[in-house]
Amino acid sequence: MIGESINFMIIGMSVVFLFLIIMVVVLRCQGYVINRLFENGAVDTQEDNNPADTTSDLTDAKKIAIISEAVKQHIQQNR
Amino acid sequence: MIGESINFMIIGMSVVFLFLIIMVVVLRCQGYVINRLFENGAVDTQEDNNPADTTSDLTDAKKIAIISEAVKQHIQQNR
Amino acid sequence: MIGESINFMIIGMSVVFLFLIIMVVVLRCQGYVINRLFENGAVDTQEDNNPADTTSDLTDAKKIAIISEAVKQHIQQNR
Amino acid sequence: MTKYRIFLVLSFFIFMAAVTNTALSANLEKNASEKVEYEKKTVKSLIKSFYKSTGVHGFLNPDSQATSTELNAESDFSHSWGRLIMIFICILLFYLAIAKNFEPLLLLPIGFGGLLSNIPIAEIAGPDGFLGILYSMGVQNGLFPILIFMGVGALTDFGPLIANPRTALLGAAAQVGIFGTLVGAVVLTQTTDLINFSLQDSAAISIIGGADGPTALFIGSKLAPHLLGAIAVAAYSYMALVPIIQPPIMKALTSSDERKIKMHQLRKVHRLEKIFFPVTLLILCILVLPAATPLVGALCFGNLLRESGVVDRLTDTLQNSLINIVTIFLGLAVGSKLAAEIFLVPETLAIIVLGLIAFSIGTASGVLMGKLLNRLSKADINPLIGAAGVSAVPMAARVVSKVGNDEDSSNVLLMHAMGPNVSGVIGSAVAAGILISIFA
Amino acid sequence: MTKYRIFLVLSFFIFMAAVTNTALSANLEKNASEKVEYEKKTVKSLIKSFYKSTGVHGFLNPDSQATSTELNAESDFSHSWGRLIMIFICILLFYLAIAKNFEPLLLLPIGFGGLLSNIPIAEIAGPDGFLGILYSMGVQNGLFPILIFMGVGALTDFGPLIANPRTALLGAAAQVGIFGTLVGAVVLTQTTDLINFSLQDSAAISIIGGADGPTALFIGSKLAPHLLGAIAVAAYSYMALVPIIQPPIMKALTSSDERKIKMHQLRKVHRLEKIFFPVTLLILCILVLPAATPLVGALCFGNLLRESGVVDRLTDTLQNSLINIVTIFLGLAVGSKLAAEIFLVPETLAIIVLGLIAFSIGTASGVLMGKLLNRLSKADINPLIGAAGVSAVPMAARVVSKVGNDEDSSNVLLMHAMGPNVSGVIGSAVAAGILISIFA
Amino acid sequence: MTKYRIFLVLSFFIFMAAVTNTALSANLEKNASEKVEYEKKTVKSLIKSFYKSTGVHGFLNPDSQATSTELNAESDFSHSWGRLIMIFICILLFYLAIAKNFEPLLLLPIGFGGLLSNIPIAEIAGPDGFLGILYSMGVQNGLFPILIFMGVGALTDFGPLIANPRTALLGAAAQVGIFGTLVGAVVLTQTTDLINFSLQDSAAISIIGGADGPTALFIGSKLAPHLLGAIAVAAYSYMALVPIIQPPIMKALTSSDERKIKMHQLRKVHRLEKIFFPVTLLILCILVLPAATPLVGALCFGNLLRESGVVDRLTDTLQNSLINIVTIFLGLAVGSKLAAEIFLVPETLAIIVLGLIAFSIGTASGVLMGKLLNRLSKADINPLIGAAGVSAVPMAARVVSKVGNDEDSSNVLLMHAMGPNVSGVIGSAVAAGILISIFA
Ligand code: NA
Ligand code: NA
Ligand code: NA
Repeated sequence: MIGESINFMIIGMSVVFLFLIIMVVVLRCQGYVINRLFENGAVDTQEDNNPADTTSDLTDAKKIAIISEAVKQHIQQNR
Repeated sequence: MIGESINFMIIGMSVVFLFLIIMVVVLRCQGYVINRLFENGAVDTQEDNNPADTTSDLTDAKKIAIISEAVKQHIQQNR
Repeated sequence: MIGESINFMIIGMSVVFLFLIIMVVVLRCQGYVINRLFENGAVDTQEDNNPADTTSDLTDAKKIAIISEAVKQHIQQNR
Repeated sequence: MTKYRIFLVLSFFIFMAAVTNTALSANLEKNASEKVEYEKKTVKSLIKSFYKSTGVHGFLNPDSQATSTELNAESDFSHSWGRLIMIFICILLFYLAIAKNFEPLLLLPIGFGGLLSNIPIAEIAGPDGFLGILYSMGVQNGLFPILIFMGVGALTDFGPLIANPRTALLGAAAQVGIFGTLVGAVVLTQTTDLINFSLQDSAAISIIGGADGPTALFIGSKLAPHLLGAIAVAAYSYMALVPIIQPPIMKALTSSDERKIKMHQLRKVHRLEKIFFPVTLLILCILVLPAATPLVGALCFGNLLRESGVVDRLTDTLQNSLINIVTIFLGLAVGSKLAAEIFLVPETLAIIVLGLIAFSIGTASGVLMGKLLNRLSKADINPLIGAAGVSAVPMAARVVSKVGNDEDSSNVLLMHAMGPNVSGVIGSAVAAGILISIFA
Repeated sequence: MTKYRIFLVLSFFIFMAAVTNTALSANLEKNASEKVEYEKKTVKSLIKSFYKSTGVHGFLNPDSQATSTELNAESDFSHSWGRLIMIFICILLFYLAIAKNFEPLLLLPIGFGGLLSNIPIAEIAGPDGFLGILYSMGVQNGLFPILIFMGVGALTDFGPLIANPRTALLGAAAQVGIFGTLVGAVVLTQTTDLINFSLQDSAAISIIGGADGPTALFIGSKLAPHLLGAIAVAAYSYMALVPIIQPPIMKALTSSDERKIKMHQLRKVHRLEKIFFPVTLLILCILVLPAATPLVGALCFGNLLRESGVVDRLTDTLQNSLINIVTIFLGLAVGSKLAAEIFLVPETLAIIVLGLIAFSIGTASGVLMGKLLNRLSKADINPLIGAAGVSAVPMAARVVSKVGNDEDSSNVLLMHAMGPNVSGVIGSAVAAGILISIFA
Repeated sequence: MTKYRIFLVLSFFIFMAAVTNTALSANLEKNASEKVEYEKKTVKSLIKSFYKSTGVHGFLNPDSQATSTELNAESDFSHSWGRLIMIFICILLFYLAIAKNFEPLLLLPIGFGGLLSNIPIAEIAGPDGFLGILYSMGVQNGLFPILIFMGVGALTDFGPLIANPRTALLGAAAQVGIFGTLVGAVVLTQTTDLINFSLQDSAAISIIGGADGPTALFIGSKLAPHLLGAIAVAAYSYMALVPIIQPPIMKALTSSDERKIKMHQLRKVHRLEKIFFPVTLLILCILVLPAATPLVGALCFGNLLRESGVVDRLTDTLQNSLINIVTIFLGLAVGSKLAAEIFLVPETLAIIVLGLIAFSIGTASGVLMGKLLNRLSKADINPLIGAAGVSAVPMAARVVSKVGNDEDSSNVLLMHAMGPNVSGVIGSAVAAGILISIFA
């Protein structure tokens, strides 16, 4: 059974490496293609990846922001 | 079966209209009575429909109130 | 059955008092020991009982984001 | 003006037409309640079957839905007038919750659940209806009250109790309300023919005296699920009525001088004391009364997360999204026990009366124990704070503060009343454990 | 450049190697699908069994997973090419949701659920997979759509409808889309050999014309769960396509002058009117059509919590954490009905076509009723707002506003269109109740 | 001073009295464990039955609760001393979580669940207790870990991996920890008499080497639910201990020059690359290893919602209320597997040892692969970042950053370590899929 478990280890690590190597290759191709086709969209990590949810409808649960904004405007108009 | 489905359509639309017509009538009566009895409570749509939850206890989720308050004070201080 | 229910009352109230008396005693001992051993940690009620969750891991949701942001700024400032 | 009169007349006409037709059609085809068949039908026959599916017909012909075993006058009543009465009661609950601010967080969902469970035909409180699904999801097995208790633990600061532990005795004394009511329910059963509570029923009713919602629901669902609706409504109603029930009792049992007693400021509490508290409490409960550990454990869990200070995101979830979601589900599911055939029974009236007695006894015991403690103890103790021992957090403590202020507006009792108030929660949970270990 | 070409070649090579080996191993050991045994094995045999557990093998050898009862060409197709087609369709849904903003809140989870349910071997949509668990937790029993409806109630302001109740008739007229499509589905079944919808199926399909997601899911899961995937995708897709489907119909049926009609400002609505509205609506529904009360009741519950103003923390939970959690679960679970063997059938195409017809009929009826009302009523009514009667809140109302602005940029129709818009939701729920009371 | 001594003496007295009486009463009425009868009873007999329901009695007389089949010395031990030991261990977990900040988000709930599950009589971890209900709700069927994985996906930025994909190989290498431990567990079983792990058990234990909580819980609940408690505690403890376990290994395997290597700044990543990433990853997983798709799919779902940018309210829910609620439920439910009779077995010690070995091997393999990559690749690669390949996000990446700074304080490795770190999560999920496809 020890021998068998070593076999499991060999096949397991092979699959893990196979999987991640394929992933590396695919990611590189994908990055190459995307950056060729859409040149101006490159972003820094963690920037611009959450464009405001402008149109989705049920949502916009950002009442707080909206209300405080509204209050501000209301006060400004009444000056 | 087609004839039957047309029957379903007739009865279905009749009920939908019956329901909504009754609703219209009831809403009108209700509006009339309420506005007669409690004259000073009329509010604009989307205004004052969330009077602050002044007494309920477990809560304190009064972010909106708090923020609008904060904004107000901020503006007043900066005058 | 009425007599029995009175018995339930006697035993019930005895246990409730027993429990809470023991609790009082233990709390006093505990308070005495803790305040002897760690003198400087006394806090007012409702103050300082929620020290910011500075280090826990899966949490603060956006740690990754925050960290990468911090690193970015750090690098930019040090250029 | 005339325009609106026309509407009134019109609406009256439409309603009457519907009712008359329905009654007619119901009489004509009383025995046609079998599943609608899809053979060729005329519009007329379709209209007739539609009438039989209206609520108007449902209220007027309760027998068409009754199963063969309950075909009798009583179920007829509860399915027609009974349902209408319950719908009226539920709307009354809305009024009390919204206009009078009676524990709206629970009475609104409970009332709405009650309204939905009294709708004929729809069977929303049945096993396949959504109220039934919510009920079996978390009320039947006691999960929802436990989760609420976790939230309560996360919301409660036990600091005032730790600073002045002796006030826990006030919380203990107030539990006389529970056991006294147990005796009362047994006496009522023995002395009247109409009311017949088993010992389990009596125990479940007596827990109303604990003045603690989740505890009452937990015990009710374990010992007497058929009384759960009445118990829940009574418990939450009286918790809402605390500002009306308690002050006269408090004033009757104390002199003006006693009510003016000022108490020393609470000592500062070490952060470690707060962290140790839930663990100590749970260990004590394990040693003395394991049957109370589900409730006490949930309370301690929430409180440990709160005081640990290292898992704020979990504490926040317990205090907000989780407790809110569970409150909605719990309220609706408990409301399903307001169905007329369960609620409109003489037992309900008895429960309402016994619940009021329970609250009154609890308040009185707490105040009397406060007077006793004041005499025995060196430090001054205002006996009013004993009234907070019934739980009903934080309403009862506020009432104490207000009654104290009425006598001497410079007297600040709120924090002092929080000690007995939170120990009342513990005391009720312990009492609940005793009832479970005897009767479950 | 060359570097990347190398990568491309390399990746192609690796893929081809995997595919070829898999195919070989599959042919060699086609009949070895029994559970892997743990006797001593060579690495080679392990590799072979591993290949048989790859998705490549799964797609190429669909028969190895088919149960004996469905071993035929059709299931073979749906398990190999069918799955690939479905995965492609799901990715198309991602594209539409993300790039075109087609109802992303539901189409992203539905699409992802569909992708997961078409994975060979993993059985994620099976009874033990997590999609299957979510499905039985809340879709099968109708709980999730009900919870969504509570959230919708908590998010909806019925003020515009209360201010101008007659616009409810526009919401009624638009329901012709539902019943017309029911007729259409029956006609299609009778006149073609390929399509065979039962009356239940037809009713479930016709509800797409209600343009209301949770209603469609509720009815679909009750009357025709096997069509749920197609119904959900059609309903949400067409709701997303409202800005494209409606304007031509609206313009074809109205003159330029009609589109320029300006409407009076809405009257102010009393706070009590808003509080009474959900209760009144529910009582009406109880009297006329109890079968619709689960849906209407959930809507009214959410709205009563909202308008009561005393349980803001519960309202906030309904509007946010609860509706979001349920949306995620519901979307994924509904997506499990996009499995190829269920979705890639001729009926799906018929559903897509019938759904489009339903939307168009509904829009047209609403606009025509708008023209009728405008003639009958003293006050001016812009017939465009009839198009908002299909529901699709608030998209349809925005479309009305935009079409109105195109004609006269000073014309503000949005609030006027909200009346028919929300009454369309009520109308659809009533229609759903009728379908349930006839067919369930 | 004297006052407190009195308290100490008093409390000692009360405790001893309780214990003595309990022991006496237990001896007197050892065979009276049948259901309490409601015939007339004296207060004395009631007190006796109460004593038998105390925890003190429960600990001292474990046999009274044991079912007939397990009436032997072993269960006696685990029900008396065993439970006390476990309660002590759980309190130790609280200490580590609160004072030492050891993964408190999971170790606090797990520890509390463990405490509750070791309470005599209450049966909180039994099928009707709330821990048992939570366990069957989401741990037994694997739902909770899947939901956590969705949250992890929504919280993870795969940008650093996309910017420098080759670092994924480091995440692959670190999985040697998993499979090496599998061999180790088999060796231990073959060479010792005390330890007897089945292959399924061994596989479940080896996943600790994946250093990823939800993956370990998912595999543990599928392959070896009886070991789940030990596996969970070991996995989360070692993840918390990463700052202590890893640095010595990292320093032993690298030279000072290697640790000083500076890496190029990461390239900018296109928004579309981030959106495509989860879809690409899932398709790859479908083609190569469908058995891993439940875990990988959940991760990709969360990440797709995050990167799509059009469903922020759902992303926010996944990142906050949903993941928090599930974390609480999951922790408590997993804690129910810390019951003494399950946990206090020799296997647990073996799991603790094997888990440590797994972490060490994984770290070493990652670092060695880092050295290899550094030699093969044109661009400089600091081998330290290989240690982050074990997962334990983001702790392992921080440790890398710290060790790098110790050598050269101007070296910023954090973002570079995030690549192997997140690919370690993927690698572990793939390894988990392999284990499932072989052993489930
Ligand atoms: Na109490
Ligand atoms: Na509609
Ligand atoms: Na890993």
